[in-house]
Amino acid sequence: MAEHATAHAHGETHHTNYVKIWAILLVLLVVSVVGPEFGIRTVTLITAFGVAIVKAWMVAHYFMHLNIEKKWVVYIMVIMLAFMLAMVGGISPDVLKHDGHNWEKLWEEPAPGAGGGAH
Amino acid sequence: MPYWYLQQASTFAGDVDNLVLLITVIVGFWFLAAEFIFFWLIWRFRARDGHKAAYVAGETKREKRWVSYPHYAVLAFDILILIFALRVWNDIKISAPPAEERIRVIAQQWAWTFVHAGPDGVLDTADDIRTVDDMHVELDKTYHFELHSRDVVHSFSVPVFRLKQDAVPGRAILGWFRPTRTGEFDIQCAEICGIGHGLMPARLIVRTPEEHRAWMAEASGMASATAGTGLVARVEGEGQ
Amino acid sequence: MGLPTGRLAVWWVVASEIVIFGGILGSYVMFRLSHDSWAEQAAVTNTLAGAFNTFVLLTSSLTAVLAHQAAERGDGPRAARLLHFTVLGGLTFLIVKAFEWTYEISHGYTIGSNLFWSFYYVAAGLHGLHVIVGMIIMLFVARTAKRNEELHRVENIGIYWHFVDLVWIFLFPLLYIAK
Amino acid sequence: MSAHAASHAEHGHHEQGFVRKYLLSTDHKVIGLQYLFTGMLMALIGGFTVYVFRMQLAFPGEEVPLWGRVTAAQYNALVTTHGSVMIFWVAMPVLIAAFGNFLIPLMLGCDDMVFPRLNRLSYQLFLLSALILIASFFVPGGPFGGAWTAYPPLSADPAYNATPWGATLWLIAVALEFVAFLLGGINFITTAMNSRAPGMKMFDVPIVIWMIVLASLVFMASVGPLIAGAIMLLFDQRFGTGFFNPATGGDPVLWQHLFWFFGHPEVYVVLLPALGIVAEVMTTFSRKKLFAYRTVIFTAIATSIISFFVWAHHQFVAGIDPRMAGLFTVTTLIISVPIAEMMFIYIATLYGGSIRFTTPMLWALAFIAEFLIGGVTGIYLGAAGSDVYFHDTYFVLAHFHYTFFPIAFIATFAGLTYWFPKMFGRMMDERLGKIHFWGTIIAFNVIFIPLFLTGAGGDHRRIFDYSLFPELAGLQGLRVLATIGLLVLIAFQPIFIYNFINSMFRGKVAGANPWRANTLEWAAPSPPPHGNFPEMPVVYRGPYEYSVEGRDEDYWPQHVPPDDPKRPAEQVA
Repeated sequence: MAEHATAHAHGETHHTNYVKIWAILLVLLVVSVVGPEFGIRTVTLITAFGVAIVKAWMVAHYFMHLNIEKKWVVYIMVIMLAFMLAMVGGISPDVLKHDGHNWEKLWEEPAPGAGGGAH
Repeated sequence: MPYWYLQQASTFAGDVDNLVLLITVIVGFWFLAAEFIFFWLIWRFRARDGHKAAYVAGETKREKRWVSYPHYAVLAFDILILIFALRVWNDIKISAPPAEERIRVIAQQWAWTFVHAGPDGVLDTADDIRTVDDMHVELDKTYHFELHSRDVVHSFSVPVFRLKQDAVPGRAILGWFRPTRTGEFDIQCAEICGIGHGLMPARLIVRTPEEHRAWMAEASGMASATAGTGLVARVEGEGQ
Repeated sequence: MGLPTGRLAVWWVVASEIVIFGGILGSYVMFRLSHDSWAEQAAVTNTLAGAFNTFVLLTSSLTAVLAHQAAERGDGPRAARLLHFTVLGGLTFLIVKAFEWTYEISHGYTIGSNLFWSFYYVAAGLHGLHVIVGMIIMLFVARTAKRNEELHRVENIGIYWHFVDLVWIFLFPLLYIAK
Repeated sequence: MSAHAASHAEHGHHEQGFVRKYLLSTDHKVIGLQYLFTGMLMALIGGFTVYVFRMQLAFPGEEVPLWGRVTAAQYNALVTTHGSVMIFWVAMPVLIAAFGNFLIPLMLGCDDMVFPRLNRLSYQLFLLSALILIASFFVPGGPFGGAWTAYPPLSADPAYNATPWGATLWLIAVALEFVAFLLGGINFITTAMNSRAPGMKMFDVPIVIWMIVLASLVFMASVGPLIAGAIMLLFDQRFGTGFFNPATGGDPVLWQHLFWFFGHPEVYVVLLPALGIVAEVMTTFSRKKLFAYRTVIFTAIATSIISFFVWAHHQFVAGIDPRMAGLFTVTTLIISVPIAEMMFIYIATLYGGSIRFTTPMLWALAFIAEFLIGGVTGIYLGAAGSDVYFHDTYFVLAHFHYTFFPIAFIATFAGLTYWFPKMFGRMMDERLGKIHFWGTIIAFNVIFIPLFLTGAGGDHRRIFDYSLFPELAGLQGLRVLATIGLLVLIAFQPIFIYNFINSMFRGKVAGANPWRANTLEWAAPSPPPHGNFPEMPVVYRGPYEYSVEGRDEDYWPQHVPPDDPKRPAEQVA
């Protein structure tokens, strides 16, 4: 019983089958690699990024034990992410867009340096 | 107030100054009220023999009134300031009246190049007049300016116009102004741009239409003579 | 607040790492969406190597969580063994990365070739740095765990390792898949 | 709490040498003092730079005593160094790290930080960053001169800034400093969450601790993107990337956003601890309970959150989309609401008090009076319409000095004079303290009120010689006045230094609780020994129970059991 002292404060033992989670993650990995092969933009986005979010959620939920962690820890992480989203939201009208109200970017897309221009 | 020191030489200079005045009146009142109460409390409740301080937690609604009502007032006055500030901002930066002439401003370390439309009033034609460090505009004419930077971030600031806009490399930024006063005024760079940041003054010369035409005639003659000199030629190559 | 001090601190480390990676990945995404031509550059990256590395990291996360499970049961030596597996996973990840980078650099795709490659090397490099740091700490944790001491550290380093894994889960589609 | 017992056993039984005791110590008090003295030394550098460039502005082209003629490149470097040093190496270490390290364990009633060695590492990284910054003065090309905001491409390319090494060292120093404070912040937050004395609930924690912890949280959540940005800028400088270079498809405006996403919350990172210090001092010397304790905390939290959504007001005219500027005007004016409420609360705290004008109290009151000026002038700059004119003029400069000077100096002096007896076991001299106070405060206003006027008159910032601008010649008198104010301000500082050092060794011996204050640090002996408390305190009430009705004493320390209301604090310690 000594190990319970170092276990979670709520003392709850969890019976998550980690190998099963891992197997699901591998299946998702295959999906995210195969999906873009069809060359359809929507499918690529969903399989690449949708699946990445699911994978990330599973790792956070089961491996990092956010499922049994104190709720406020989850909130802190979500708040940090929300700040980042707000930041990107505030920046993107300037950085993401090529032109806006009363301004435009002048650069041309640099010629793709296939083979690299560094030599 | 800015107009104590500086003339108003553009259509929106007065709006900016009025906004400054409005803010001064509103926050000035609240500032003086707060400082007055603050110093009065300090004087009134200084330590005296035989007086013990009161125990006020400030947790009841009745007590909190003393801070919550003023802060509602702050909110209300914020909204008032906001309305005027956004209107002025909109006039200067968002909605511009149609252009009568365009002018190109190119900043570089550490000089300004101004490309004037010349006698035909159209930019990017053969009779464009390029000048370094002085900008010539006509009274009561709406200009749209196109701001470029060739190296680092500069800022095109004309205090008498109450106008300021950073010049960012890789971007063309548009703005407008309409001079309302003739004379010679100063233009500064308002964003640190390297060693010569303080050595980057330019002159703004606002003339009546007749005088402006006379200047153009003179400058067009000179333009061919100066076209080959270093700086102008360099800007020429990159201006577009 | 009911959390053991060590774990609490690791969560704060994770929180501050979220914003660091958020800054660089957010910048990347904004640039990526405004530079269509990067798709051609991204096509050069080796998706299979990236996928293999994802597999390696996911597996190392599994061993890390199993190590935590073992530590909770009080089985220090088993936890240490599993942590060593995790370190091995990190090592494999770095070796694969080294081969990828060698290939790409030798074909002229260097950090200065193009902004895509700048992001590719800086973001993956920053992540790799976290992998290395995680591995070093994990070796220390494994050493004490082996003696059945400080077993709570196994969970703490695990949380950090999963976070590193999480970052890679996003880096993989961002740098390899989206073409 | 087993870690506490262990550290007691580890440190209790042997005498340590000077190096072990003062340079490599893991004791939070020693680390706090290390931060304090490092910050004070850096303040001398920051003060010297401002002396040189203000002299140049008042008497352009003349020899400045102790420096010589100021060149344009030197001027830029001096301005940059002044800004970066005062914010990153003075305000941050003194307000957060020095007071945080010294006060958090003492005020929470525990024996040390939860991670003492992490704490020491944090200081060592900070010291390293300061040394790197100082080293940048001696490299070829000289120190970085692109302003503390370091906008690229100026900061990214030696061809533009002419300081190939200075720019890189500056960047590395700043990034290292951020990492040091991230580590320190994690330590602060964890300690405050897990190591409070028995009985101390969330709302029994003194305001200053709340504020330092909140500041650490704000710092942690805002600095990440800038660390990422600093890495990107470093690669731009040295490894040929072009993240911020438009020629390769990068964007200089991105840096401005990343910088100010941190840069604005940073203002609150230093403001909140200053407000906390002022709250402690004001309640003690007006013998009053803090007005609406919980509301203070809620307004501080609200301010912290809103501070993440206002950053682009530094960039209204920087080439961002003008419609976004409108949005940021709204958020900026909204942030004035919680801050104004907090100011009202502080003022209301005085009501019904019994105010003692000790030196720390004078500083605390001056903080409110001066900070109000800084607060209201911010409205001119937050309102986009008037910021078009005021942006990057001396008006901005005067505004933020009216916030930062009260934060970094007035509040710090309040805190230093207040906790000096706890730090060194002796009292500071009151008479010298008051002379120093009046000299500093009056001189401070003489410096910056003229600068509001020159700003409104069209003086732009960071221009090393105004003689090229004939329109601005009429403002020279005000510039000279400001410089005279600065010289007076500097002339008064040796009084403080003398008072500080002299009192350290020869001051009147202070008891455990010379100010008759309530919070737990006064329960420990002055100065507290390693481990802080002879017997760990237990908390029975909130921190501001002054002048409770029906008690003889006008204070009621947090650790005094309720059944023995007449027992003064000294006997406990």
